[in-house]
Amino acid sequence: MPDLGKYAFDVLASYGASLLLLGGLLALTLGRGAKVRQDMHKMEQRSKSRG
Amino acid sequence: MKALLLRDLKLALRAGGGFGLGLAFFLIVTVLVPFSVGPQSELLARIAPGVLWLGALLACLLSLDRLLALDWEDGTLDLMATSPLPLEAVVTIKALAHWITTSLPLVLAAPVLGILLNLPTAGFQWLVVSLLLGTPALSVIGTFGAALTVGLKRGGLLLSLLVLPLYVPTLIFGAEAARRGADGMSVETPLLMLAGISAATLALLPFASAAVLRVNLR
Amino acid sequence: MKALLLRDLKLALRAGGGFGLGLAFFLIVTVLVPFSVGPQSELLARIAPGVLWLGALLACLLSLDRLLALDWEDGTLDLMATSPLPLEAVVTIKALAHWITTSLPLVLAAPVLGILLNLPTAGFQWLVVSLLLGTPALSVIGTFGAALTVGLKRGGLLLSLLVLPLYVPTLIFGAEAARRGADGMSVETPLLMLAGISAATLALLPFASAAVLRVNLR
Amino acid sequence: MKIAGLSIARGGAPVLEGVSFELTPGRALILRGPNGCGKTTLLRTIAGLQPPLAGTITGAEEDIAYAAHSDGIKLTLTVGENLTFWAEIFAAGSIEPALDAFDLRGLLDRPAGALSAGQKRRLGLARLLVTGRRYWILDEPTVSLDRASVQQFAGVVERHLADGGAALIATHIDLGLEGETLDVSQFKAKLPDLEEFDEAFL
Amino acid sequence: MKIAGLSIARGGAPVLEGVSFELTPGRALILRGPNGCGKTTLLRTIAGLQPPLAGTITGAEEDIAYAAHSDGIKLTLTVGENLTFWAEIFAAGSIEPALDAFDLRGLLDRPAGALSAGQKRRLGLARLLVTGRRYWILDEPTVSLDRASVQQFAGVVERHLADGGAALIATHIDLGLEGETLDVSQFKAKLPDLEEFDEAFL
Amino acid sequence: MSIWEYANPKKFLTTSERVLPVLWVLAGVLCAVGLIWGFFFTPDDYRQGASVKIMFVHVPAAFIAINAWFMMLVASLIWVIRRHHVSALAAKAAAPVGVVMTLIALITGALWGHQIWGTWWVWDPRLTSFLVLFLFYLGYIALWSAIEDPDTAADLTSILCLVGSVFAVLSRYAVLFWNQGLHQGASLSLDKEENVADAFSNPLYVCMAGFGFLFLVLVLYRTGTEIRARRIRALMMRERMDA
Ligand code: HEM
Ligand SMILES: Nc1ncnc2c1ncn2[C@@H]1O[C@H](COP(=O)(O)OP(=O)(O)OP(=O)(O)O)[C@@H](O)[C@H]1O
Ligand SMILES: Nc1ncnc2c1ncn2[C@@H]1O[C@H](COP(=O)(O)OP(=O)(O)OP(=O)(O)O)[C@@H](O)[C@H]1O
Ligand SMILES: [Mg+2]
Ligand SMILES: [Mg+2]
Repeated sequence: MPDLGKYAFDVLASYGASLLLLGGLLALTLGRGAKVRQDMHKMEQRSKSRG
Repeated sequence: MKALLLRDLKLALRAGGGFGLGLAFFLIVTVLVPFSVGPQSELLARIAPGVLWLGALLACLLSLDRLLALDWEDGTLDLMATSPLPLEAVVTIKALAHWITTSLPLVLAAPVLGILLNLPTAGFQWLVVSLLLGTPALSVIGTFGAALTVGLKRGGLLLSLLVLPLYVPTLIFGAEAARRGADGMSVETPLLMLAGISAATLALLPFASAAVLRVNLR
Repeated sequence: MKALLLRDLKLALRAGGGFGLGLAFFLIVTVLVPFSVGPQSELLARIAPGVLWLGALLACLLSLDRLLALDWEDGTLDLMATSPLPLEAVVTIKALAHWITTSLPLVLAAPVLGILLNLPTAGFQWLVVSLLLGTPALSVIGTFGAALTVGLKRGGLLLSLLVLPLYVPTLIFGAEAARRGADGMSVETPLLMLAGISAATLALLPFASAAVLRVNLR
Repeated sequence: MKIAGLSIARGGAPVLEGVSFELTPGRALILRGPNGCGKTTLLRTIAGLQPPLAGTITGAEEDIAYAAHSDGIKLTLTVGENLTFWAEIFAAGSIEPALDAFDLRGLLDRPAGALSAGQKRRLGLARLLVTGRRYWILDEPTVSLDRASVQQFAGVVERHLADGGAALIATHIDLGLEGETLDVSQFKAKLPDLEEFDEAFL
Repeated sequence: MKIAGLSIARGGAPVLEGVSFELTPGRALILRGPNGCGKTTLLRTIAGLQPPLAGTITGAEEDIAYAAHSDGIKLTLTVGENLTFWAEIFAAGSIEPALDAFDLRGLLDRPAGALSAGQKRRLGLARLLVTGRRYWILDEPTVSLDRASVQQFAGVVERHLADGGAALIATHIDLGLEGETLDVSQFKAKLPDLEEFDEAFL
Repeated sequence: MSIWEYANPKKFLTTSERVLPVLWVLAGVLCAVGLIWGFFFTPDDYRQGASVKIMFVHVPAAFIAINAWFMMLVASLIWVIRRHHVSALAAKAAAPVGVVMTLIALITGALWGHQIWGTWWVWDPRLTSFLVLFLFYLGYIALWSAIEDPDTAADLTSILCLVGSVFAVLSRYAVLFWNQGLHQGASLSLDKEENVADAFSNPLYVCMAGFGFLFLVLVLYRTGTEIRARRIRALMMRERMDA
């Protein structure tokens, strides 16, 4: 861990906030992606079985 | 009653963000202030508490427009008036839904926007407290205004005209509390008045709103 | 085209005062400012040009809501689209009617409200000139926003969100001109820019508005 | 329900006067009359949405369900959500019978905004069944319905009558319902004497 | 006017396909079909309000008058002002014939907001006469009209046909007009193949 | 073979499925390397001290935030001119990534300014332009979510994007005229590219590349999701048509 001196709060907060935001975006993206992928699969199965 | 509240919240969420839009308007008004009065931070800091209160009030006001109008247009209000639910309950729930979907987000956003206007550090906490105490009155008074203008085409502006003078006392005490807070002065009196206004309007205005609504439904 | 303009003016006059209400809102916002930022006249004088411009802009904005919405709801727009009048002409006329019924009264009222806010004497003339040059842009941009949101329930707030950032350049140059005028500085550049923006939007934006309207009518 | 000597006004001018009839459970009463004779005004008065000039409406307090041109449908809610909402407001049971009666099962999860004119109307009529009320006051209920749906609607009304309900229906078309017909135009308000003007300024 | 191989979609899904017919001056064509089969969508497409997926509409450019459920009536303007406005927009002659045809003279100075449902509709239909257009595209024009007014309307359409006009009318009731009937449900869109999905995502 | 073939949703899905894993890895590695290098292994600046480390998120985020809007502009143009659905959906998919990047730039910038200028926020032209950009993003996203019909939404948002871009540029000039600001003023040692020492510039380039790839994968992945959502919608329609 480098010595950040009096800038510790700001630097850590910047990195923290950025990673948090990016992580949130990533989680939302992947979560919705997986759900939609599954839903589409189910829908296609259903449509096929109905003919 | 729970059904009505839940439906209103659901509608707010679903109709393309009745939730976020009052907020967005608040944000934009706050952003436009420096563009219009100039970028000097010392000036901005001085007017910040007042501008934030005024912005919240306007955002609140703008969303009143369709508070009852949508239900009027599609006939829901007619049907509601012939339902077992008393109109007093209907307007109270409507005001509550408005507070949850519009005012509450404004209260939460106000400190962030305070940063943009260089609000003094001491002011943040009192800004939030004063908004929290004052916004219920804004919602209830607004519902009354909405009930008054519900049958009218182009009711939006008339609504503002009727409601804004009613908002004056709330605004005066609210902004005063926030300003004193920012200057490090005592905030007790304006906050007490604010709480009083909210309690009184909440207790009495729904009856007026229901009466007015009944007339408008004829 | 004349028929449409006359009808719109007639409607504005008759629908319970589309004429006076933008004005009333402007008045009330201006009056609320001292309540919210406090009554010191030196502070008010400093922010007066900006507040007046911002108030005019908000009053303008608030009346956009139903600029096209009423015609959409009762089917007039559908019928208009199948009429010999091109939609480009329709939106231009609509913007013109909005300017006459809303912006023009604001321009005329601004000096009176300037007195309330202790606007320096030198500022009055430039305030009026800047509003006169800038408000056509506000109306035309507003019509574009109204066309974008015409099909949407609760379009009002979305409209503000879309239109306000588009208003930023006009507001900056307008308020800057008024402020410089009040301070006795040269106002040439911002006024030129303002005129340029108005001319350009007037020439180009109606095509975008008509395109957007056509999509919304589908 | 008993209507006695009812006089009603619209926009300040008396429209009908001396309207008297009785609506007995198990019977339907069809209101007829040319455009503009005052059917809508009469129905709104009976539903309690506007006060009568004179006369009384007795025996149906809090037991009226009213349906007019506007159905009180939220376009962004689904068909199921719309119906459930009204069922909860009226604290009446389940929405299933209503769905079956108007053949709405297939549209259950569809936002009401994506319905055609006739489908929307069917949803509006289904609301009547979830109110659990006895007296139905209906203003031109079959607008935009196709023939099959009109049949279906008539069937629903007949079943409601058989269950002890009653219906008062203003319509221009023939519903194929048994029931008396009342021509509203016979009650047309006479112009009062010009000389004497009273509270109504007429 | 000639419609050839028209396919139309509503809300992203194809509704009708391969619609072909011809509308010749002097003839009326009645569209029928159950609720939700796509009549409204078809009429809007023909009126030029929405682009077709495929197919062509030829021979009626700028000669169509469209009337739907909403009449484009301003409630604060009087009957006369409403009609005059449309007459000026369409640069067509006087409003007198329209007033006579729909018996609106007595209502001339009444604000449209103070009309009953049927009177309002009559005003909406009167607009057709002041457009001076040849092809009338009408979506359920007789909603809320009483029998006498339906007769009156049928008479107006017949006179329009006799003058060389043409009318395309979607309706559920019997207008008593001569003219062919076209059942729209025969054009119901078939489902595309499931596997290959393209721009339409189907 | 033309590039437009990838405008077919199915083709797009199969192709992106193939390249995405590689891109994920690339984006992850570059970001990790750049940020770790920047955070742990760079010296302090002689004027700004350790606060200079904020640069490694701030600058790439600001860079992507602007370019995401450009990408949306281009995609919107393609939709308006050639009406390829994938293009419209890509613009829709990019917008939330754009806002998040804008937000990161704003937050890190504010934290940076807290140290350097002693205040969280000043109405400097560049910061102000960014705030305006943020508002444009919000409006764009709100419009997308407010409209039911996807094609209508695509048309309207595209036109908004075109008109908005013109006004964004105009705002930039207006803001510059209104207030010549502090951002990158002469008092800062870190100025234009030539002043940035190699010790800072190399990790910065890695971070920029990492954020760029991150943007690319996110947009590709999200576009795929949007395509599938459209397909679900279409299949639901199909069931209705059946019934
Ligand atoms: C809320 C605050 C801030 C915002 C929104 C912001 C925004 C931006 C933007 C938009 C860029 C340009 C990216 C590009 O053109 O490639 C940038 C670059 C930069 N910013 Fe900030 N900034 C903020 C605060 C600060 C502060 C406080 C500093 C501290 C000294 C700073 C230092 C820099 C530097 C060094 C660059 C790179 C310059 C270059 O590549 O040309 N920023 N920032
Ligand atoms: N807002 C109003 N102000 C004044 N008069 C009105 C108003 N609304 C309706 N009227 C008039 O009141 C009379 C009764 O109207 P009502 O709507 O009750 O008729 P109705 O029998 O329902 O006709 P329809 O069959 O056309 O629906 C009509 O002559 C109408 O012109
Ligand atoms: N906004 C919409 N989004 C999706 N689907 C819709 C929308 N509006 C209508 N539909 C569907 O499109 C189909 C055609 O509707 P349309 O309104 O053209 O029917 P119609 O023949 O006019 O019916 P009606 O006789 O009931 O008026 C219907 O199945 C309807 O459910
Ligand atoms: Mg009626
Ligand atoms: Mg239809």
